[in-house]
Amino acid sequence: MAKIIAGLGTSHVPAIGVAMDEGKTQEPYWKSLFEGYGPVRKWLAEVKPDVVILCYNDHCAAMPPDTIPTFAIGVGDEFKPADEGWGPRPVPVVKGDPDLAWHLVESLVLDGFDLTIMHQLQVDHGLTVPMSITCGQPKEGPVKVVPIEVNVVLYPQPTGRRCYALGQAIRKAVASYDKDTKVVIFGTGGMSHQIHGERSGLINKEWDTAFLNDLTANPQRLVDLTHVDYIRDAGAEGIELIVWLIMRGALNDQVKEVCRHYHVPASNTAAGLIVLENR
Amino acid sequence: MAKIIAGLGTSHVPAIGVAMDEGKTQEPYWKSLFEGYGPVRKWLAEVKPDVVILCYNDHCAAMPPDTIPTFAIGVGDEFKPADEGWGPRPVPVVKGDPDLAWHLVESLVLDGFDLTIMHQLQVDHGLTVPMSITCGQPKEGPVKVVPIEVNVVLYPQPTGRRCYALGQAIRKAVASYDKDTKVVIFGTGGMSHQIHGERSGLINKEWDTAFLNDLTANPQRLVDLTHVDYIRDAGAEGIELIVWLIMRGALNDQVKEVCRHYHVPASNTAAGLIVLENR
Amino acid sequence: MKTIKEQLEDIPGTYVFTKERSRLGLHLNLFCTSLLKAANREEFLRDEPAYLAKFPLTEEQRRAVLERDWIGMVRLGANIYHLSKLGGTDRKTFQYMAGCMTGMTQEDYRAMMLAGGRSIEGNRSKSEQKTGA
Amino acid sequence: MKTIKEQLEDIPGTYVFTKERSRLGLHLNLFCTSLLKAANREEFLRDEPAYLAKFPLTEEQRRAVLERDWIGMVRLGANIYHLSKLGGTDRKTFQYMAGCMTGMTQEDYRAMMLAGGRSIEGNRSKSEQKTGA
Ligand SMILES: [Fe+3]
Ligand SMILES: [Fe+3]
Repeated sequence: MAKIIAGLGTSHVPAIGVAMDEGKTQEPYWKSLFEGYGPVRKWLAEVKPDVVILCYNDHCAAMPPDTIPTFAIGVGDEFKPADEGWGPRPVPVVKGDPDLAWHLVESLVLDGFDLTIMHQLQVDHGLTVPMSITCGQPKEGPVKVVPIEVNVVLYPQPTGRRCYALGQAIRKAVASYDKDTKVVIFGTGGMSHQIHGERSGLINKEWDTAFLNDLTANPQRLVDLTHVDYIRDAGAEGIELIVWLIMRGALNDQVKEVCRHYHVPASNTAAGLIVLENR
Repeated sequence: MAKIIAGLGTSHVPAIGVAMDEGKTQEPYWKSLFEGYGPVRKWLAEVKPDVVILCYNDHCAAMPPDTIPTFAIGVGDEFKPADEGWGPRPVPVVKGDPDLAWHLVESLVLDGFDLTIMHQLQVDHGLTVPMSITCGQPKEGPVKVVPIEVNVVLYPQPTGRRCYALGQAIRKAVASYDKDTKVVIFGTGGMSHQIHGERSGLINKEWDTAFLNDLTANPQRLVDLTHVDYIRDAGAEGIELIVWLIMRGALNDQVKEVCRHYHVPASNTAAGLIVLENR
Repeated sequence: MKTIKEQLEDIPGTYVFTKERSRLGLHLNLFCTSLLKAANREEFLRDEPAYLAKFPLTEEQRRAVLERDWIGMVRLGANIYHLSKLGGTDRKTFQYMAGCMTGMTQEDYRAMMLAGGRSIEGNRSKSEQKTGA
Repeated sequence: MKTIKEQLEDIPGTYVFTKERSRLGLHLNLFCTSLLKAANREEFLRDEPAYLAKFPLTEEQRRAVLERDWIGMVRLGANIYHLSKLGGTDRKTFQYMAGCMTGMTQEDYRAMMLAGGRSIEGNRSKSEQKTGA
């Protein structure tokens, strides 16, 4: 029997990937950010999941041009890092888990989620940076990944409520998968940031802190947030945080916070990380 | 205020398009099929809708390869006929209605339908043949069209129940569109047919007749049909009929059958057509 | 109770395009998709083996394409709508391809369709066929 | 009650990527998408006007690209994630592009971020800014 044992929320700032790829993690600008990632790497190495269901958003890099799925799922054997305009990241090819991915497709579509199925998919920093944050710089993909891609770029994004419901359906789907499989689910993006317009550089630490707190204790408040709430208070690009609600929906109602990290700035962004274990 | 006034269900057999394009509609093989299309052309010319919301399925022709949306919507200004392997059909470019299409996107996504938005989309026989059947051979696209594309090719297709629910959400969305717009909705595909495997050529007239009857009077029976029901009884490719349920869901509970036509064979297929007006 | 998959596989003469077939036939279907472009159709027809060499097909799949073994391609994961691009390249119709798959002659298949098509009776279930019901 | 659109447009210094901007910027964004390929990046950098001529941009959009008028491109329908492909082609970071859009110097923008970023206070609503609240 398969089981989701924990969820992880993290920012996926491209500059964090660049800092790792260029060996700058010990420079003063980056040092304290990366120090905060120590505990989660240790935790993940101990938990040793068989698969990560990695919910993220593509940044107009790897999806077919002109085509914007609300929710897409990668069912391939592997996912190559995308060239986002400055060459692909020097990270290993991401290993897929087609068996679990197709099981999710069947369960979720029959449950009324209108997924877009991607036989082949390249993955941008939205997926590769969380892998680097949590696994460091291994030579080979350290764990199988099922990518679930979410439109957060073009309004209307899915609502937070819909993302949470998708998470709940993923919980049910994994519970009906008959292979003995330990799953951790990631929700990535955010936290508060805005990287376009005269308001660029917006950071809202108070709002982020409340989001992290309520993710454990009061997710219903977050489920009720509107698109306007995110964009106004967490920055236009902070709306990526809806993706974390898929992760939260896939966990039990009762969860325990295992670790947390929050740092400003990573480039233009407040970088946050949280690990929640089912109880 | 916009309003859906009627729905139309029709087969979209490619050979019907070829017969029109090659001027064969008066040949013995085709004559009685095309005679049956007279009343619907007259009806549509009288009704004169401003827009057709045309629900159909692409046949692995125009969607990006490897990418299979459950539901996609075309928001472009126009849609060119696709080359399906034997050159594009000699039919006019299909005019879009981006204003209504984007209104549908916003309303449907906020309502929990996980659409894939297509800025540019070519359209295959699934869309162009119903236009030819209902409008003949005009020089220019005779009416604006919003295409809604449905995966019926790869299992798992959306359930009939989900298609019906999408139709209901389209009804609500159109009702909240503030431009004075007369809408007819098409559901296309089917009727019973199978075009692969040793069972090719399957036709189930009794089943088709019951489907047409219940579409007016007892759609709930149809909503409850499973994938296996369609594939077993209406043929593997007869599962296209789920698309008609989007059309039916977009109409009032009470509808009046305006006309009907049923003919075997059109190539491998039972060709059906029905027009339902809201009452 | 039978699973959905078991129910689908119980339908005779039918190869539902499931995840298993979709995975098996991915590159075969992508080859077909490439024929959506006229230039590729011409290139393929000029030298079929050379064109096919660009796609990571199995030896069996390659043979089935070259021989236009339509039912063979379906069994190897091709979907009929993808195959229609190969059919189109050959200027063959859906009715031609379907007829080939049944093992009937084109004339007999066409005549069957004109007479109302293949009956559903006896064609719902493999078990139904075995017992001759 | 304000519509969602009115609420989004009330946020100062923010150009939410709505259907209006998405339609306005479609070809500008498709130009950016073309830069995902290294060969296209090289071709663009060799002769920018010639490369841009392939895309049906407005004169204003063309000017904004050539001048790297980042905020201008956003006002003309570009999305920041599409723009990042043009930024990448120039070997510029997100922080560089964002800094340019604020009208601050790169040093001042970086210093603001190191000091905790731009405050939300006074930045929620255009009306809030007008009254100096
Ligand atoms: Fe992001
Ligand atoms: Fe069809």
